[in-house]
Amino acid sequence: MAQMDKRVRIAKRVAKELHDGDVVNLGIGMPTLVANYLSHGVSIVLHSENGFLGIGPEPQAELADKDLVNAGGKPVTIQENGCCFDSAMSFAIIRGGHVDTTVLGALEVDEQGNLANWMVPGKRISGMGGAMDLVVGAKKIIIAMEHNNKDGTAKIVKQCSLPLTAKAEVDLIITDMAVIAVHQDGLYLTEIAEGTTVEEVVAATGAQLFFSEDNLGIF
Amino acid sequence: MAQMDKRVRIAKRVAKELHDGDVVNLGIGMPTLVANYLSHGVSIVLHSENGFLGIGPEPQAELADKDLVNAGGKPVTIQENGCCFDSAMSFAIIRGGHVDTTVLGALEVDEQGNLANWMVPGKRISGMGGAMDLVVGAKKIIIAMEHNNKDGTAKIVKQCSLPLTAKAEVDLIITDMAVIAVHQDGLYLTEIAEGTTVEEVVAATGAQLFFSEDNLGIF
Amino acid sequence: MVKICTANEAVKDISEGMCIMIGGFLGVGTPEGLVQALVDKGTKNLTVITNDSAFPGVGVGKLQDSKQMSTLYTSYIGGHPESGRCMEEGDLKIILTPQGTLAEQIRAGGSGLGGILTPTGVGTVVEEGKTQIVVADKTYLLEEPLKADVALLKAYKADCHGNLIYRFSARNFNPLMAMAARTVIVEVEEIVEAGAIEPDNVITPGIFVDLLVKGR
Amino acid sequence: MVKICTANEAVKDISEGMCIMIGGFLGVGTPEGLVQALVDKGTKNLTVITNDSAFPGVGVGKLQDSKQMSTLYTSYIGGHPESGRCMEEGDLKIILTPQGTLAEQIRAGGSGLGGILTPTGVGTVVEEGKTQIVVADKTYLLEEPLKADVALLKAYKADCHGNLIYRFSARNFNPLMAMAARTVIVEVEEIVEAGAIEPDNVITPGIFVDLLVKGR
Repeated sequence: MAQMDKRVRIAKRVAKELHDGDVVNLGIGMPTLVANYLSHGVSIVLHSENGFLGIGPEPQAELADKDLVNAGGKPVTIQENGCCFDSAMSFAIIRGGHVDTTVLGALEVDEQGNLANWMVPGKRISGMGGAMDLVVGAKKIIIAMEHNNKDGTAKIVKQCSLPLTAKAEVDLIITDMAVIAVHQDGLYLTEIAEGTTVEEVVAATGAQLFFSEDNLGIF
Repeated sequence: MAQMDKRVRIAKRVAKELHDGDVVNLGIGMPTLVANYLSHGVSIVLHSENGFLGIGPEPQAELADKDLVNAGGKPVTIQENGCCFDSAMSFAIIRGGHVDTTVLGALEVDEQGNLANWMVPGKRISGMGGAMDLVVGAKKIIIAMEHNNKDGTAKIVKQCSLPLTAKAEVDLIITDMAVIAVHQDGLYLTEIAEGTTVEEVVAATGAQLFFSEDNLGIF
Repeated sequence: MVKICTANEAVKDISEGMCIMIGGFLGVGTPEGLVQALVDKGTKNLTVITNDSAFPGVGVGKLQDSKQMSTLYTSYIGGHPESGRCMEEGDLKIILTPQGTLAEQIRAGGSGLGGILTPTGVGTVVEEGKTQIVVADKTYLLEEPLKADVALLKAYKADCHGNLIYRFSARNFNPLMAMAARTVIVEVEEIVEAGAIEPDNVITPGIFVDLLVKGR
Repeated sequence: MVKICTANEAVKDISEGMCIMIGGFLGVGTPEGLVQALVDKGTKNLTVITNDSAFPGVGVGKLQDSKQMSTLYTSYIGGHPESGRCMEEGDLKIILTPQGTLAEQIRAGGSGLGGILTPTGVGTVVEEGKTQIVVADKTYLLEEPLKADVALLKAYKADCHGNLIYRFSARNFNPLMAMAARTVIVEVEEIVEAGAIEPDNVITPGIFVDLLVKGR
């Protein structure tokens, strides 16, 4: 499957997890695509950690406002239900559990729901920005990523080897191959992508997956 | 001296401690009189702990605004330099050292600069309101009070016997009889009221006073 | 869109033993209609978190009059003689807290903080039973967060998404409590259309608000 | 009345070794004129507290370009490759802090708090060297307050008393830093007369502001 198709498939499946009225923070990159695939009748409030609620679509270039960007620094608009605040309030919203769902990418996720997505030792460091607060604070943490690394190695592992972003906070993993729920006792495979087999998912995963073949959904 | 004269004398002397541009919090009761006696050319910004800066004069009764009261619940106005905020910001201003001077009454002050002004065991309790934060947070703490209790006993004592409001925070005591600076090593009498003798002040004070008769001012 | 209802409907799920935050300072910025509805409902044994017990017949003072509280977190009860009497006689458990500490505890509750360190109260009865922590040679008290089941708040205007603005000193604890309660009910003087409040002027984001009640 | 001056005049007392807070998020809400004046002045060995090192040639990134910083407290350096290189090679001490923690540390500094307890960073490298405190069975990190000698801020408008308002996402860290520095210098797009900003709409009280600079 082409790169773009994979991304769209993931974004579409993540979108199904969002409910009308949810307050949602979408990480930079692929997670931002999710906003394009909301179910009919579902309207969400997008939180931007640089200080506002109600992110609207990207404006035409000539209408871009220098003071209105998303957390990736890209020009956006603000919706009519929107409001602005300082960084302390922005993270009070995050840390205080007022964000229903956050969708983030990952380098590694493990069986305990540990997440590593901010640092690779030996590689140039970027900093955690708001990621650690988001993962600790939001009510539901969805990891949206390609199932494997480009070299084919597993990103879903028994135990993260990279420096953690947060411990035991991930709730759901959605990849181009599978939907995996993180429970206290391990990872539960609940759905597989159309055109994928359970065997392929298991082979591509570096951690134990619990599942019942009879109850597997297809997305 | 009549009660009112005493209060005016104290308020006038306290007013001399305030400088142009100072941010000041005046306690409920007599301290609020201080605003009436500012020196010519001195303009201060009054902080109201219920959430604004720039307290203006009491309005005419028919112009009172239900949403604009001081910390004593009395109708006031807001000056053109004023601004409003919530209680966390109000006390961030206080605790963060952004109030230059606060003027409060006292039940007892002692040689260590300890202050008791919120509770008398056995008497009905009111609560500390914002007093504890003010005394800990403001840069300069001025106690404005009558020198003695109505029964003639001393309010300035070796060691407070009443429950404290704060430890070692008082900077200056201004009474109807004297001005006393609180230093690390004790109380320094710097001025006495017109018509008062040093002997009277010493006799009326329950703590040791350091002073040099040659350098005593008169107010 | 936030739900709009009457004061009586708004308080219908408040039940015995709940913890309620109520905005206001000596009655200014207190939702009188919501408090009255709670008095009419008669729910007892409430834990209330509020700046002060106001005055007899005013604001939170009405819940004192009607003896609906079993525990009260507050900074000042001097306006309502019954509060002091009930505290002395043990009819009402009152936790007196410095006003700035109370504000930070509520803010911490709404912000997911485990507490804050304040110098206020060190060396006084307020420090009793609390952990003391020294940072950069200064002693602080560890004050824990406060949260509630319900917040009863007063704002000036809301838009139909629940974004709130306040007037003058009626703001006080309301924006802090809006973040710290599971259910947030706000009495407003006016409900305006979406977009009528500039995003930069909103004080309380509408995402915190569950129910709006039109008051005066 | 607050003092109004040029950017060069405003930064003239900033000297080697000082700690400077600078507002902005990837350059949005950063006072470009003040940062440029500091670059022109060439003061070295600065400790800077700011959300991110922006981009080469933009905002705080200019101080990275000109190597004027010796220590940087920040949450993100991914926009400026030189920051990462300097960190690796030890030319610049960078204390990476979660963005929400950085915001609370600055707020604590300005609010007279001795610190705050946050769950963010528990179980990660962020916890190294920090005190862990358990409150209600949950583990938190004690994060200490941050203060500065000078804050360089950007606001949209000021009135002549220094009361400030901001625009959209250009607010970010500016209001927090306004409280946490000894000297506060603010670049604004417009200076309006007293009373032109409603008291209820003011975000940063003028009492925090020392100098105003008219920028773009």
